[in-house]
Amino acid sequence: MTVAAARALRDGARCFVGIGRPSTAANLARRTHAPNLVLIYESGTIGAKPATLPLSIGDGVLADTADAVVPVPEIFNYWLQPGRIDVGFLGAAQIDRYGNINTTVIGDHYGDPTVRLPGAGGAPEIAASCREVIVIVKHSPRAFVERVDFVTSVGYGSGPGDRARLGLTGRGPVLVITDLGVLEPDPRTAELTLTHVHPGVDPARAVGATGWPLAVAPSLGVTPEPGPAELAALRLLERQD
Amino acid sequence: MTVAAARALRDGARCFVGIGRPSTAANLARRTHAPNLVLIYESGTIGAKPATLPLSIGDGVLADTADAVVPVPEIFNYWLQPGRIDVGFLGAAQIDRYGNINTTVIGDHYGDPTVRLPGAGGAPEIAASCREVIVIVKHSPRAFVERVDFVTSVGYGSGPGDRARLGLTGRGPVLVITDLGVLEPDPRTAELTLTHVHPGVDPARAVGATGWPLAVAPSLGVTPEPGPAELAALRLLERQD
Amino acid sequence: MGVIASLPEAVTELVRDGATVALEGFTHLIPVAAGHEIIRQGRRDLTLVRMTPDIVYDQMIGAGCARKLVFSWAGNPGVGSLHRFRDAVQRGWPAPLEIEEHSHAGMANRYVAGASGLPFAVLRGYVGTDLPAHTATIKPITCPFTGEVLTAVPALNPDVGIVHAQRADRAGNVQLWGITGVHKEVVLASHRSLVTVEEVVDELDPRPGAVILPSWAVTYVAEVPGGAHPSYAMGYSERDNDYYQAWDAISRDREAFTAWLEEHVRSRVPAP
Amino acid sequence: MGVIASLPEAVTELVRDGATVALEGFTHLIPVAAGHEIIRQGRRDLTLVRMTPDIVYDQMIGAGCARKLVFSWAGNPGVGSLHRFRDAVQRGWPAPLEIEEHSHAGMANRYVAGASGLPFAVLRGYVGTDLPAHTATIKPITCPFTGEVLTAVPALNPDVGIVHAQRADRAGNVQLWGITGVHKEVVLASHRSLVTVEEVVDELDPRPGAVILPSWAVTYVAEVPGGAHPSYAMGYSERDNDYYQAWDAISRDREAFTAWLEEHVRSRVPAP
Repeated sequence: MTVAAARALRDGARCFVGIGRPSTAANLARRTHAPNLVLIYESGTIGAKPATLPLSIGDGVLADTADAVVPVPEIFNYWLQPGRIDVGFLGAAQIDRYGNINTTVIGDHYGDPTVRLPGAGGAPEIAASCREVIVIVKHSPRAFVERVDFVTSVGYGSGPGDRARLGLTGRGPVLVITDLGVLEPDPRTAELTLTHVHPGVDPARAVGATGWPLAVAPSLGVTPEPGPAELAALRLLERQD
Repeated sequence: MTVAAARALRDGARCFVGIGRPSTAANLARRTHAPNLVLIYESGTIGAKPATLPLSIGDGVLADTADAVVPVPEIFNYWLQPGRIDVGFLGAAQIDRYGNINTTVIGDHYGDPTVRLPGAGGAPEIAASCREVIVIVKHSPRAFVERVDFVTSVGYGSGPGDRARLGLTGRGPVLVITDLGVLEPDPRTAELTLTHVHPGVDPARAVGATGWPLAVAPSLGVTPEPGPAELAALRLLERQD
Repeated sequence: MGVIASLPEAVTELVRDGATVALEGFTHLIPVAAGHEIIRQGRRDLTLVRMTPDIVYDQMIGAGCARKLVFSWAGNPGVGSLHRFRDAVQRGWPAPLEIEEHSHAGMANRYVAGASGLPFAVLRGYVGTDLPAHTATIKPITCPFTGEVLTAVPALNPDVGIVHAQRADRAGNVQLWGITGVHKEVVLASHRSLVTVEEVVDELDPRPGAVILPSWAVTYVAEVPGGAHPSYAMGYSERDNDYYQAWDAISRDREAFTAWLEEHVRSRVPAP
Repeated sequence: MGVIASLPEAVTELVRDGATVALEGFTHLIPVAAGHEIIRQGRRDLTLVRMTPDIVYDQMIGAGCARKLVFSWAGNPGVGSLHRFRDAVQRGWPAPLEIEEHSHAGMANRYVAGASGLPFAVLRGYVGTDLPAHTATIKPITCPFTGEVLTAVPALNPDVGIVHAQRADRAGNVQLWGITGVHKEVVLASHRSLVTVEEVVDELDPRPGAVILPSWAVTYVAEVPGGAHPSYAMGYSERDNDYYQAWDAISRDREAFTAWLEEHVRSRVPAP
């Protein structure tokens, strides 16, 4: 899952990185096929090159190794908002058929939630303004729901054309990477569709772990096995953590 | 005139300084009675302590000696606009009965001016947002006009109450210092009134150099002679220039 | 202004019951010791404001200081949820917690507007999300030139803004560097402010990336070495990631939390 | 991005007749050499944008490059008026010059909006002055929360933004320090950009007060030592105050100006 996410990042891209798996994946990419990947954290560090994985988005190693450290209002206003960032990396507690993300509350009542989650953070504007969004989330029916309980960050809204109607400048979620495979929006319906499984995964497992009738691409692919260089770099990163 | 302007600055005040005489006066004050005067230039230098007089508001000596150098948008938005500056120091090509200032065009037609002046610069917002404004201008009927050809910076508009009506947060011009004396707004009418002459100046000269029937305060004062310390400091400043 | 005081004195002077207080810090330079002092002084009914409420806000909420939270991301960074915050929102313990919820971009711009003396800020944000339906302080605004509809959020002007910084000089000028977050904005946006610092020095030598807050823009400065722990002060300390991870277990349980609070906060007296 | 090129190449590539071009610099780091190259390349009908048009804009206007000027203060700082600018406005020589006039606060915020991808900015400004009556790009805007009326100005997004800086590395990352003005904003607000630098170095060591423009946010970088003269580059040169004072006499007279332009600009070929 981390390797698949890392591979999705092309060299030289400017990548807005959240903490956790997105950060691991982005750092893995920087150590393997994408040495010129520009890592941008919402704490204001532009071009961070951490030697060890940060636990938080504001660890000292990010500021120490960055090309520039700017104030938080500037990172959102000058760098994210105008669409200068190629890829935004997001996690999710829930994600729905159209790639909308919930990180706010589980339950039917915002004011009386079943589970109160951390909230929006930078995600709504990352989802709106990055040229592309990649989502990393573990595959389970609890996470992959027909309709999110709360739209924290917009994917494709309720279907094709919604992003344009809302004036969102980025393309939206182009890849959803899970521990079972990869989902991509159908170019016609914008519905998330299983396009790849990881080696050895039965597509039925992904379908079963999805809370809506998951479409499976006719040309379903299999993601390549992680190579030895990728695995070695990943182990090194995770050991340092 | 420069000495009188310097004296008007109380120690510890935060002073937004334009170039030319305001800068000389502010630096003179800092070397005499007001060592803790905070000089702020619109180039972004906060707490500049120049050893020599700068020719421009962006000379290196200002950045070298400042407590902080901030970007130009910040100096206007974070420091001037919220009313953090005690005193704004302005010059003028024309000033009228109500302390309105023109530094834009001389003549009746903006689009076809008799004399095109440099324009507004920081002055409109300095005049609006500093707690008080001090104007320094040479006394002549060309400069002291009944009504300015163009309102670049608002004094008291067309009379009492106008500043409040316009939502301007600062008090407006509290002193107009000329080579002949000092004018202050009448507390009741807001009309500029001669309150002091410099030593040896006949008040009639000031009245004659003013383009409207200049009111003279019944208790007209005489500004104290420059002291030897002031003159020495002034000569030192001007020699270095 | 920029008066050098002890932490208890400054907190007593500045923070009153019912006040709106922002203790800011984007992972770095979080004024944790000041938060503990507010708990010790038993303040109540505070409106707490912060982009990233983390452990110290979890502690203040669990200690019953807060009536309302204005925020954009309430979590234990890199670890998970804030259990005291959850308990307050989901079960009203120890007191119900009203929330006013934004995104980071919105909160950052609210501080910018506050620091700028403007009543509101404009951004591209929130559109299409469910936040505007639940947060009254998000409204549309139309560009008078293009007709485009954007989003407005009102300025934040807390009664008290509190941050931690590396150093101050004896005149009360403050210097901080590394990840500077919204430190400048929250100090300038707040009516009164407190900066806790690692040390007070004779002179602030210039540093790459340093932000200066002139003495006259700060109300109080208090020397509190280690005052950001378990957060860190670049050049002085490292982030105590173990503490953040350990907090998860301590905070899950009301009794464990209460015992921790008594031992580690309430019964401690800071150096004067 | 951040491609290192010669000054003539970069100007040829970026600046076309009729373009909107901002050469910025608040007294410090003014890209004068780039302005001279634009004159040499004979560009016409430019809309020139700058907060503080000074000598180099006086030269460009006198040379007939400009159709329109968007500005807030057009003068020779510390000396007086700009005679070529005056001659163009008052007598249409060598061509009529349309003007769009703002205040510094307005212009600075217009660049901020441009850099932020917003169509407009909000400020407290212009109220009670005669500027809104003559400048269409100043409009009232109402706060959706308080009802207060403030002022809106539209974003500036020049076709080309040009500034001078101290240094760049070989990858095209730019570093500048001292009075940084609106350098970052104009580069980010412009569709394409050129930064002339004193030198290209192997590594940019951190500096107090330094602003970094990442290579990927800049279109071209050109090494032009002394490219800010008679303005200055802190750490490299001093402001040539004598030149500013001498300009007053040269520029008063059309013939003297024309002779100066021929000798000092048109007939010079910059090092490739």
